[in-house]
Amino acid sequence: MTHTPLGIEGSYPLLYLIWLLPLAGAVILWTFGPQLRSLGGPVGAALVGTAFVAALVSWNDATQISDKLGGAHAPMVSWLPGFAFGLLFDRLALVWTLIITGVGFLIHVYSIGYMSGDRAFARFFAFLNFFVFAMLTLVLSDNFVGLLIGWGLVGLASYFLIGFWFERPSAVAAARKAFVINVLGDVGILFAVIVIVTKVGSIGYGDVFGNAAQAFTSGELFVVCLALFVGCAAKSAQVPLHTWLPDAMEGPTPVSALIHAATMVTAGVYLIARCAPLWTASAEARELVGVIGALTAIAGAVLGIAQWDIKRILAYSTMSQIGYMIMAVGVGAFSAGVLHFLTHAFFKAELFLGAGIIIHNLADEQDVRRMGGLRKQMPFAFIAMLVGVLAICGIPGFSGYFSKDAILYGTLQHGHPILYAVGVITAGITAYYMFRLLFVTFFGQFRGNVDASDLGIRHPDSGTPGQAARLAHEAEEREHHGSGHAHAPAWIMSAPVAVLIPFSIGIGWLAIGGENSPWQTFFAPVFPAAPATADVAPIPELLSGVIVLVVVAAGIALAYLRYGTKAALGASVARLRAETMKMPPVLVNRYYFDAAIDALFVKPAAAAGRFFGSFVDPVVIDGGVREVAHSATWLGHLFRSFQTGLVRGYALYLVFGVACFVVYYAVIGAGK
Amino acid sequence: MTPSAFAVPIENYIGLSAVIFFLGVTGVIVRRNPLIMLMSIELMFNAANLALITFAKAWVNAAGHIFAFLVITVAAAEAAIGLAIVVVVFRRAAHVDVDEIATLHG
Amino acid sequence: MTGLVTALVLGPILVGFVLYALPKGADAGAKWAGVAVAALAVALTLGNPHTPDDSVPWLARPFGAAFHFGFGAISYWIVVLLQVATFSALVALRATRLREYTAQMLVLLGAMTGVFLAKDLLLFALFWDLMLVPVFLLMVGWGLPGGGPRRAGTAAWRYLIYNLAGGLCLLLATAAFGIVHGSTDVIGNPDAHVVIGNVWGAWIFAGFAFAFLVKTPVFPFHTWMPATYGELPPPVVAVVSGIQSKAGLYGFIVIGLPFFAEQMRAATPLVVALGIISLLYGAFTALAQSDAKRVVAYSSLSHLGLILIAIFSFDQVAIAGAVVYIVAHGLFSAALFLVLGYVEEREETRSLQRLGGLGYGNPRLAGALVFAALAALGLPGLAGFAGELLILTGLYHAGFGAVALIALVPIVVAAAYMLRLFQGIMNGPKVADLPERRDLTWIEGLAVAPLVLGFILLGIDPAPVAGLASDAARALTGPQTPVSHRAQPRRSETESAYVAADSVR
Amino acid sequence: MIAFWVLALALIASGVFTITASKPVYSVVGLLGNFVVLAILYLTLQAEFLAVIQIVVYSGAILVLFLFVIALLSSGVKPFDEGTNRLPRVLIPALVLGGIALVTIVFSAVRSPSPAQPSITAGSPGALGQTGEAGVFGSVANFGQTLFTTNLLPFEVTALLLMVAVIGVVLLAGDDVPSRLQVRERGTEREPIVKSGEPLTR
Repeated sequence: MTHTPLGIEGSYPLLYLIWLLPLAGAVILWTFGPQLRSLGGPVGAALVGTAFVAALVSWNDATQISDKLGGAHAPMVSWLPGFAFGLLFDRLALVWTLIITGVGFLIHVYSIGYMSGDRAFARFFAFLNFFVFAMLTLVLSDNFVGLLIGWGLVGLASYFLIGFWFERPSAVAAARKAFVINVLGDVGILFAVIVIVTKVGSIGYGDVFGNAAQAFTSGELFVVCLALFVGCAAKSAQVPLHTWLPDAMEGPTPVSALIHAATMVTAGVYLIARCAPLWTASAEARELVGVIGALTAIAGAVLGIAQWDIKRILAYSTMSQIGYMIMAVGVGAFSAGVLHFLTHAFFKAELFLGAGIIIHNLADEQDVRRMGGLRKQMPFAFIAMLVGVLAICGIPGFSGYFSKDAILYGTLQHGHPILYAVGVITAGITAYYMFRLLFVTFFGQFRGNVDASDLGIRHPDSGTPGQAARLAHEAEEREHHGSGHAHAPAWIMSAPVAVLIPFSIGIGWLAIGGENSPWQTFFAPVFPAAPATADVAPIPELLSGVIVLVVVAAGIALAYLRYGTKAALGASVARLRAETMKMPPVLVNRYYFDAAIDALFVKPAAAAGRFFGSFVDPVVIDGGVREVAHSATWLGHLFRSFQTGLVRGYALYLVFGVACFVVYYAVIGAGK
Repeated sequence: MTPSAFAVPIENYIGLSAVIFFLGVTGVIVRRNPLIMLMSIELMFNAANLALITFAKAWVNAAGHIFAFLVITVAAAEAAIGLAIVVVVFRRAAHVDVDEIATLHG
Repeated sequence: MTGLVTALVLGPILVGFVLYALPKGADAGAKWAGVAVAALAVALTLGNPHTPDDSVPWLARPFGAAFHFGFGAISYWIVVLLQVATFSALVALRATRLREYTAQMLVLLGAMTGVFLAKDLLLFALFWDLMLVPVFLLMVGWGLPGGGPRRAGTAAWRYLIYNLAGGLCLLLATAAFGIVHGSTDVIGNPDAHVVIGNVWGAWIFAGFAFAFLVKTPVFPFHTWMPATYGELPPPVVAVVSGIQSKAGLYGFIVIGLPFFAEQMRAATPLVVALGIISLLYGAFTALAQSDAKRVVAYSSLSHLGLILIAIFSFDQVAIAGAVVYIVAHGLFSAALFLVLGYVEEREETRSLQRLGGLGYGNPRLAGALVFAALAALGLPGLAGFAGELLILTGLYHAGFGAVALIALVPIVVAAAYMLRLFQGIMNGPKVADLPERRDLTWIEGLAVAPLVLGFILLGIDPAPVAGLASDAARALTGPQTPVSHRAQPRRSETESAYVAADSVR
Repeated sequence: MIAFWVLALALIASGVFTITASKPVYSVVGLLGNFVVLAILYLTLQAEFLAVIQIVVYSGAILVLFLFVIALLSSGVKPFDEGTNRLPRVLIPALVLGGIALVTIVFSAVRSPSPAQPSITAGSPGALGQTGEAGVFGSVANFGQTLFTTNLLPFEVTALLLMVAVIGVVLLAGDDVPSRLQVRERGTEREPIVKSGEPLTR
């Protein structure tokens, strides 16, 4: 193996600062939370903000290029030969770091408003800071084990934040589900690491990518990619490991925005982009990842149609959009995938934060059927959401247009027309359900005072877990939010959203200019040149864009016809009720994934555990041991029964012995 | 003296010895009076003696006689001890029935 | 400093006896004296890592033996762990008859130090049996009121009988070893590393192996464990589960590898099968237990099964990982049991069905528990993960790829049962009929802190433990590196990868 | 030949009488007859010294001892009152086992070839001669010589044995009888150490 260096080694104190500031924040807030009380939020936000500034300041460290090496590399400890750890701050890491700390900072600020008055205000920020630290560990690591550590820690942070309101059983269950599925993903990466270390002898990215060609057979490479992809699928909610993401909406809305939309769930995209050399070398892996991504994109979009909980709609759209990204990096359009990550981080955060404002103002109402007409009540939220919706639908000029277009055209360029078709259809569905959200929420009359059953909401507690929990929790929630506590000023929640709006629109403009766009130039040194060229694409990019637009427009039109016309808005109560009633069970039950997982894994595991614990251990094994003891006792009893104390009985035994001897010798004698 | 002087075949003596021995055995097992049991034991001793003497004659070897002699002395000792035990037991337990004395019962 | 090692072994035992001789009523003083002894032991051990061995000739016939104590590459960190765990346990101690309790704990500390520091097999065997006594007495004398004296008594007897059966085999095997080999003064002595290969070898190894497997324990010898761990008072179970259970694994490493390589290789399929069964069995059983301590007990079964497999893989990295994991498991299982002890002390139950919602009033308690639980479920970044990673890498490298793959399953299950444990106690709505008690006091926190600190540090950088163990493993497995035992087509390639890894550094 | 059969029948008959007699005294009588017949059989086997010893020691000493004891015990309250028979069907296994052994012995005795007579020069000491003939096999002189030369040690040991027996009898039948023997009633269960139903471990 030849050692392949990564980045330019040196001392980068700012890098450590970026990495460790959030950790310091987490420790301080967790330890002194009760003392800090309401100061906790600003402290946490300030630390993350500082990290963001530090990241901006070290822009040049990350983008420096000399002698084919890019970025900053700071070695740290080594466990054993081959297990060397360090930080790597290159362009890919830079993008993620900026998003994590930047969007993270905005969401911290937003949370000061959203979480004000919560009993565990400081703890919330401790967890948020910890999440930022974990996510930075993930993206700044220069090796697979460091990545895995970050991978595990973000899972943990996500667990803490989903289960933040740990007195709700549904939140606790959702947190556990998310964590267990994420551990499943960790295990996948762990296995990949094992194979990599054994074959390559090092965990460093540089060594692995530099020697992948010699060290792996194509089968092994596929196994490594597959194992890594298990991790991606779990973290990025890809089919079939996606079921935790909708449930994760049990967490506070800022958490959903930061972790379950903008950053953590895109870790899978990061991993594949980081391991681009491996994926480039394995066609089967590309195929698999592309297909799974497309499948997730369309499956998530279809489920998005069937949701009534505003956060769940957004959750499924997240799942669907990450499917896009995964599909992109899977087929090899790495920079397109990363671009979509970037644009998505902004517009999805904006959508969630906008939804958070609504939820916050409606006293934790999340069911869109009980909203309506909010355009007038909350114009700011409406504008924010509108921009987000336009961006996610890919309306030209908004950021989503550029990234989605790049992805779709990328699939064509890399020779996957079927994936392209799926992507286009998904874009149409996305437009449909996002506009449905918009119309139902913001247009027409406010339905919050309409009786729930009139809207088809059957039993408050038999709806989605989120609703049930919310209703069960409502009283307590008021205790946190409502009485006594003065709400933080509204601007503290609006300002971050306001900052996000221009980015949601404009960040995509980086991609203007095709091959020579700033975006492509930026990533040119990072990603290997695309193996496929534009000539493979059967249609020119412009035509592709037009097709997508047409489909999207059709989706929007359908949504308008069903929800946006005057007639529809006038009879919205009855219509929503009818729609709720007619919703296909397969969608309501989310394709029965949860039930299947439950029946296939959860229940058998628990049953096996009960069987072992209450049957095998006490009965079979202990029983076996006891049988040994018992047979000794039984033998004792048997022998004891011979001891009649009767002399004549003993004489009889003697006779028996004599008879045996006699017969034995007679037989032996006869034999000789 | 020629072998033909062994007028009665040796098997007869052995068989007789065996019969007497098992008479003694039966006595020990069936009777519950310790005195009769002791006498049955004497019967067995004598059966053994008969066999020994028969074999001594057959092999013209005096060792058999010596053995028989020793058996007789041992039998005397045994009888003495056995009878002493019977007397002691009778004095203490007031029965002379071995079935009533089962202190070895486990 | 000559004599230091012997002092580490005999000192605590002597102090223990002195405490017994003290008049009644010196309870609090006795406890803090015990804490001081443990702290001193930690300080002395950490401060003098290069202490020479102490050796005094003992027996000449029928075989050579010596009072030989010394630090070894494998044992050093385990002893540190033992001393730290004892320190924690003593700090956390709260019971009646503290004086006797502390005395027993110190005797336990000395006896177990003796097991790990003995360089003579006969001494090893003697201390092996000695360490059972204080545990037995502690269980009988201070067994939990929840279980009632009778249950504690039965569990104590069961513990003693199982482990004495193992101890007897160990003693017999030691004697046979001495007669065959001529000397028992062999542990950690590379010159004495010979393979006991004649007909007796298999029987001697079987004796050792039985003792070690029962002690560890491994399926199907494990049934003493849940009962014992359930009934022992928490500070004791922290030490017993944390360190005493490692004595068997330690034995496999320092006795099995150098002397019985041949037999171990022959036994590998069987032991690996037992290990896998323990691994899965423990994990799934832990999933369904409602007694919090039993969850941890079964999780131990699962984790120790993995270590056992690692040792039998004969792979340097796997064995280094095994040692890291031994230390890690000692730290987090001690911490878990201590914290569960606090919970039980407060709420007077340890049934997951009855507990719940404690996170409300007890953030510090919840924090301590969550740290320990996370380390136990192998969260990347904590010590358990480092051990698991090294073990699995080694296993894969040694050609046990399928085993490594299977061993991934319990990691996922561990996440499920550890969260079930944590959430069952701390999360959910408040339970009305549980008494409200104050949060973790600073003394209780002091007890858990070194353990938590330990597994965080070890998780960040296991190099001190792993490096030492890796070198030792090379020495232990090196001379008998297999040629024909495992067919490995890519062997040379992977070997070179390993070597290349060195050159990278 | 005829003498043998007569003697054999007498021997068996007296033996049967001995073990079936209702009273010990009758048994003694049967045993006496048995011994006498046996002595005669010894004579036919050229064991004249033993024949004499048989009469003197067995009939004269041992049987008299039996008679003494019977007389002694007859003076008690219920001397030969036999209690409940605790092994009522013991006869069957005894007969079966005994029968098997007996038949086996007899058959193997019949089947095995008679030993060839060792060729011993007539007239030499210990040579096979006639009963009553001096100096030949089975004569008193021959017996004595063998006993006191070759087998002197066993003889001396026998003396020791007899002495021990005497001391034992004196001790056993000594005067200082403590309280009546605590005879445990049959059927009372001792407290078992481990009850069968109880699990060894919990």
